[in-house]
Amino acid sequence: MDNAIIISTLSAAVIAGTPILYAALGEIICEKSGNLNLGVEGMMLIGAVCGFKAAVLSNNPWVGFLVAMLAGGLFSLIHAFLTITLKSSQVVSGLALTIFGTGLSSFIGKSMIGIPAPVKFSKVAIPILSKIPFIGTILFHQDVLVYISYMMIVAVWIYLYKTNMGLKLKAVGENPAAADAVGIYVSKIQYIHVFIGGVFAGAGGAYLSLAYSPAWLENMTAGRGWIAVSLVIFALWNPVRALVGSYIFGGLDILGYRAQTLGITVSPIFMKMIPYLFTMGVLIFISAKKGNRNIAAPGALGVSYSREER
Amino acid sequence: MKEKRLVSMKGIGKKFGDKWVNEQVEFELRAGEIHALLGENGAGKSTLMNILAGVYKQDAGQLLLHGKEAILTSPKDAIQNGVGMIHQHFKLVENLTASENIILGYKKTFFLNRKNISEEILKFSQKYGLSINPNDYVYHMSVGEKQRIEILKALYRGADILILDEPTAVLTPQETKELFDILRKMADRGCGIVIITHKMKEVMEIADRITVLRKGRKEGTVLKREVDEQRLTEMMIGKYASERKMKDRQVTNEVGLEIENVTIKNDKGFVAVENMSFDVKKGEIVGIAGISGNGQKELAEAIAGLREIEKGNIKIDHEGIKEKNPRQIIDMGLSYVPEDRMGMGLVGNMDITDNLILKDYRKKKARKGIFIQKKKVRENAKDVIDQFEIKIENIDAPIRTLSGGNLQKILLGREILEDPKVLIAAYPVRGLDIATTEAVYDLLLEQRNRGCAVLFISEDLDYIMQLSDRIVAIEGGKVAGIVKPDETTVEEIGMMMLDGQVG
Amino acid sequence: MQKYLKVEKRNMNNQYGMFAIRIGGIFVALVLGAIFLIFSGHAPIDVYVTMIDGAFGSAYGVNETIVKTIPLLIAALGVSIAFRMKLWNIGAEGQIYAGGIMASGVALSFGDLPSLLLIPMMMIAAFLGGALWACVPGIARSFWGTNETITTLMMNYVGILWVDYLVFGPWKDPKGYNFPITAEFSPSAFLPTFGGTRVHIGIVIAILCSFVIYILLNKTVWGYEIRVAGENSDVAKYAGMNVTKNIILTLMVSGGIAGIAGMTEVSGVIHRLQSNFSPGYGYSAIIIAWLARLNPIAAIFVSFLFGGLIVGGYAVQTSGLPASVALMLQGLILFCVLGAEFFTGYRVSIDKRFFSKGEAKING
Amino acid sequence: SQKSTADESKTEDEKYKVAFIYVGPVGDAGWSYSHDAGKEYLLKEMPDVEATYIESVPEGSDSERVLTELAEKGNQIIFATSFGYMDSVMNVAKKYPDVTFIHCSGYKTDKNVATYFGRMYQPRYLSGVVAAKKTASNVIGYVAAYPIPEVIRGINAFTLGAKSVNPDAVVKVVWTNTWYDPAKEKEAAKSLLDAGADVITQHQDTPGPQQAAQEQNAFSIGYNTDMSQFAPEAYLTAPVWNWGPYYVDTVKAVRAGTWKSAQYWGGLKDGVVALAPMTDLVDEETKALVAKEEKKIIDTDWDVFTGIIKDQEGNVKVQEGQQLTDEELLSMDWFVEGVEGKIAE
Ligand SMILES: Nc1ncnc2c1ncn2[C@@H]1O[C@H](COP(=O)(O)OP(=O)(O)OP(=O)(O)O)[C@@H](O)[C@H]1O
Ligand SMILES: Nc1ncnc2c1ncn2[C@@H]1O[C@H](COP(=O)(O)OP(=O)(O)OP(=O)(O)O)[C@@H](O)[C@H]1O
Ligand SMILES: [Mg+2]
Ligand SMILES: [Mg+2]
Repeated sequence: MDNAIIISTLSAAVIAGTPILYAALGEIICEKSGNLNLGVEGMMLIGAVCGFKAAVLSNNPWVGFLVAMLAGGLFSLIHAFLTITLKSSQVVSGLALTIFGTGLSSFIGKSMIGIPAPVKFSKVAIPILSKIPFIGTILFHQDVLVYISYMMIVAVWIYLYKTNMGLKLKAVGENPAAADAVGIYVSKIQYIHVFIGGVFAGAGGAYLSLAYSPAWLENMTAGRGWIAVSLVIFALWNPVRALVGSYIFGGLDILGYRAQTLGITVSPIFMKMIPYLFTMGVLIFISAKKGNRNIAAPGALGVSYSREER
Repeated sequence: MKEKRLVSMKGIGKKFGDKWVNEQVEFELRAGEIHALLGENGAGKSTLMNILAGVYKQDAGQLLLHGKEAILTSPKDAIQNGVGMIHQHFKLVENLTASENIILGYKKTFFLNRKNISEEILKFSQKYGLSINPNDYVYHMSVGEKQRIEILKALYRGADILILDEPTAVLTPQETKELFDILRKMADRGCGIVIITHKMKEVMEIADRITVLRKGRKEGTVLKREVDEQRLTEMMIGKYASERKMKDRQVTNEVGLEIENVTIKNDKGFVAVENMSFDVKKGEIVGIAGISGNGQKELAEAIAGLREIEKGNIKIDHEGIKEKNPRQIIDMGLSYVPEDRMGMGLVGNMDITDNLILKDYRKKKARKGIFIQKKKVRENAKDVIDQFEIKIENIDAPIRTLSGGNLQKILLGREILEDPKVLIAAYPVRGLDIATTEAVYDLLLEQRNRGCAVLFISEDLDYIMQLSDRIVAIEGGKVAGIVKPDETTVEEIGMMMLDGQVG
Repeated sequence: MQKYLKVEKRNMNNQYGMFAIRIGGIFVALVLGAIFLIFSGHAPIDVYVTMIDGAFGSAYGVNETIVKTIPLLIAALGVSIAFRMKLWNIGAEGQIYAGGIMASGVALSFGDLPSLLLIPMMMIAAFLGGALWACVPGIARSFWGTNETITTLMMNYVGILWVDYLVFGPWKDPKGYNFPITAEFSPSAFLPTFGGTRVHIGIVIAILCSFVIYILLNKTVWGYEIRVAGENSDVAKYAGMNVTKNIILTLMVSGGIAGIAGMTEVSGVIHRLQSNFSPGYGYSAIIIAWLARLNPIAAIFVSFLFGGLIVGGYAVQTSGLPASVALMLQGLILFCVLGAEFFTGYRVSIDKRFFSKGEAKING
Repeated sequence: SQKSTADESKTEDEKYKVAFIYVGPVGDAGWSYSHDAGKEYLLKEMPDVEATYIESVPEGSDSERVLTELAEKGNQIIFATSFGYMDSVMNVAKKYPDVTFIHCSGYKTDKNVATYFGRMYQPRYLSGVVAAKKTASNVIGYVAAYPIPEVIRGINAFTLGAKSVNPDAVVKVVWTNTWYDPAKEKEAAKSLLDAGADVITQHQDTPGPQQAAQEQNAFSIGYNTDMSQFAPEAYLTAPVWNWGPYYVDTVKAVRAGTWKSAQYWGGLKDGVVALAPMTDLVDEETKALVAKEEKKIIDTDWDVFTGIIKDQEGNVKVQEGQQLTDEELLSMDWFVEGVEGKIAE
């Protein structure tokens, strides 16, 4: 492979990784509060369709993007209400959210089939950075939403590790009873972060319908929500690792096509298996050598908290 | 100052399900006093204090804080009214540092400046004479340290009403003494302090006033100087007389349990028990005296086969257990009452029958082919309930609804019914009231008298002195000395526990 | 708002009360659904009548609902076993595919054998296939503590892709014009059906499995062990149970049973192996297992109702409703049934303290 | 449009009832969408026909029930629009001898079961001509879905078309193993563009490859439906389905009692398939050339797979002047010379 092909492959990996990166960041935030939301796929679809519709109506991609985030967030509140207030099983509620989201998104999107996006996010090179050899084209010759995702990584990292809210969030996810005892409103924190999780998932969906392949098609996420869920564990709840992971996943996704053009014949079926096998392999590898408490899952992940219970 | 009323609770009632666990309770706390709250297990002490701390909402009655009526809807409300509660099961986030736990939810700035915070917390802790390392993670800490963090947490939030639920249950005598000094200092500064405990001696040592609860109702409030232990006990449970069956002892020379040059590592991979040797004869109680965290847990778990023996060997009835798995060791005649009742010994979500067959479910008496004989074991369970006077309303209900004392009886009952050759009892009376404590000790003595080798792990030196035939003091995972109770003093053992020096 | 409410745990022993609450949940779902339907220009009563009629209104509808119930129930049983041990096997879908592959392999290779021999062989093979699929996450979990939720999920995709590989490649029907399906099995590999319906003997197997598993979980030594280990693995180790072995074994049994669902589907309904032959039974099974509270007997009824929900979902399309609306109705009903569970476990009342007369109140 | 159930039974025979079942959602903008467009055409042409459709019916156990339900509801003709419904159609048709079943893309027939399909390879061939005239790099990218005969046939026809006007052109194939993942299909197209292709065509339902071509200033040929709006600066044309006329004819024939079971495979001549209007990006010379080729296919015996045709290894697969039979076409599993890529297993 010559340099140009490597660069274009890696550049494509960044794009392919961006929707799952958004969704995974959201899921990290959500899971940090102790809430496991398996409805990412549904939230992404809602984001994709609402974002697209808003962009069509307003003729402005930014409006689309913002509406997508809001829609994803509002949609996630169903899960929040069921699991936080009504203490339902998070796994089941998340699955139901995906079912409902798939239906709702195609219902909303009925009128927009076959319509191209009137506006979309296109590539803009960042003046100086894009001139850096190799890295420049890969990272800084992308669309605005990719740049926003970089900023989000930094923002989420700071939020989680350097702010008071991040500390509260960690406490709620690790030990809600302890957080409650110092006067933190556990359910409020959980609601907020499930909402933020939805906002990010919505953004991931909008990336698909407004930037990646600007159009609305039913079920257009095609399983990326699930990839995002596994990416969270792969990243061990760390936003920076999520960045690396999502580009690896994105890269694996497209590597098969690149290999085919070079005449390397690997069955595309097996190429499709690779990301899944790879995730499993990495998970097993990590768990085999874990031990550091700071990389373990949030202590109360998946368990509903209720004050008067032990 | 002394007369200022910080808390008055009037006609407080609270029910769980259909059961009233607090009824018509009046309680008052003044500034500057240390107020002990007494009562049997399940008398409603924790519940009452949880209402004061905003954890539970009362179903009847009124609460006045600093003279004004307060409706607490969450712990946050309570904190804002100056109430701080230190729960028996600490409410700390294990993978946050000390200072993070202390400022958690209280600091209002957006960013978290860890350096400033830990400096601030260090100063703050020094002001109250509570020594901590602000940057230590909680999971690294000893119980005593964790408790200090809890107290600092309350103080940091400006609490002048401090509630401690059984704070001494897990402390060593030295730690207890330190705690009491701190509490007294704080009372002198004008705080009101409520302390729940089952230890009469401590009540007499620290309390100014004492309120006794009985079956959810208030039995009375008295001044300490007007009562004695006997009177308090009577208030709690009615007439009570203790007579220990020290007789019938049949110490043989036959060895039941041998620990031979044993080295064991803890969860983090460090050596927790080093080259330890001693034995327990049949018909003998050997007490292990040591500050918690000095290898007791690891030793007990190694005997039960739950932890690898790095070096040396352990023998039950002369047979080594090194290559054996827990099941084989159980079959060799070992019974083990672990420290963590619900975490290791019992399953909270299962009923009493299922809990009682935990050790022998695969033996003949509990099964038929591949099936468990539920009917038969259920009948057995009823016998056990009668025999050990377990108070249980519904035999098919999950046992997590039971009180600590009853849980301990189930656990001990199960282990004893096996007629073990060796019995390990780790902190068997932690958190139990006097009557239940006595009952548990009687059961241990009974086992000894039957010819069982009993290894008794405790921090309560008084009880160790009373019960044991020999005492092994340990420190830093090593034997600091082996003594007979009538040839030593509590102080001497305390010294050995502290610096590992013999005699 | 929540401030003025009091939420307390209750131990509801009243069976009728529990039932009423759940029915109430479904009722709320229908009302919400009706509002939505009216807004989208459909007549709610018609839609509901069509839905219920399609699923339960005729002998044919009931038969078809039963056909649907079979894979759902078997997979839900499999999942329940793992869930009892708190092993989050969400890989039933992949295990169904693995079971389908193995069963098809046997059917295609030994098509000459008589039914009485062939069908049990297919069933064993399917069990082994599902067990194999679950044993990979099982080994990882028990030896390295790898979280099985994600590994089982990943195995789903791998299983689905393996079927693709086989039907596009080595198992392609030589007479099928190169289309991605295997040859039709020989009739001796078909599960017998009842009368002229599509209901096959799988329903008997499924119900039998329910009872066997109920007994296995609740009455046997092994069931006891996995319940204890599920509650607390430290207790299990303390009691001398081999938790490592049990994790692998339980996941394998769980996967094996889900694998049988794959077998009944290929052998009872489709009669050959083809791409995507399970439309997500494995995921529905998780929901069913949960709603049945991991009780194998309750799972029979929940699967039947869930099957009806799916069958009814297609039926409403004939009255002009798009598939998306049917999907949304399913989602709504699930949400409400889930939400209703809360009221079986908790009592909500108004916090009277705020409404009784008193002096100046301070709070917060 | 809903009548109450009681009403329905009375007015049943007033309208002629026809039903469709789709494998995907109508909103896939592709295969199912094209059939739905045919349904709409039918409704417009024959106002006294009432058409029901059921979408997203998986090819497993559900299809048989849905078909039965539709037969039970009094539909006279049922169009089953996916290959995987074949067994179900055969089973249900046996139970409802009075209902006519028309199955798309299958190969089994019965007294009341016919199959239908379109010779999509014909417009594919024409689009190959367009592509080969447009390419400067002589590399044309083909984003292929699954290695099934329909797709392989399309690739071969496209290549033959391209070679007929530009012997130097090669057609690079990348398999996606998706029908429906716009992002992935776009990626596959991008990899072809990066490998030197300057014209892209596709066999999936999404506009992803079109968008990729537009972004990299290349040209594109769509599929299924007119995709011009997704890539106005790249889009040249698309081989498209046009089921409407066939549906009208079939319904009329069945209704008139003149219908007979058959394996219908219509081509350009019948209008079932077509090349969508070429955009201004296609020059006049090419347009004329395409018109000529189209005429040749329609008016003469010549068809796309008329020899001499060699496979990738250079072996002669079709002798000079001979043609592949329909059976051979339906089970095609080899690539013609000029295709770069392998049929993956
Ligand atoms: N959250 C709860 N739900 C239901 N019942 C409870 C709950 N908490 C306590 N109880 C019951 O209320 C009664 C009083 O419990 P409480 O904790 O107040 O007792 P206590 O005096 O603190 O006992 P101990 O000395 O064992 O700590 C007990 O019977 C207990 O089973
Ligand atoms: N959710 C619950 N339902 C029923 N009973 C409960 C519940 N939570 C706690 N209890 C019971 O209430 C009693 C007191 O509980 P609490 O949380 O105050 O712990 P505690 O005082 O440390 O208990 P103990 O020392 O008795 O073990 C215990 O006996 C416990 O069994
Ligand atoms: Mg208590
Ligand atoms: Mg207690």
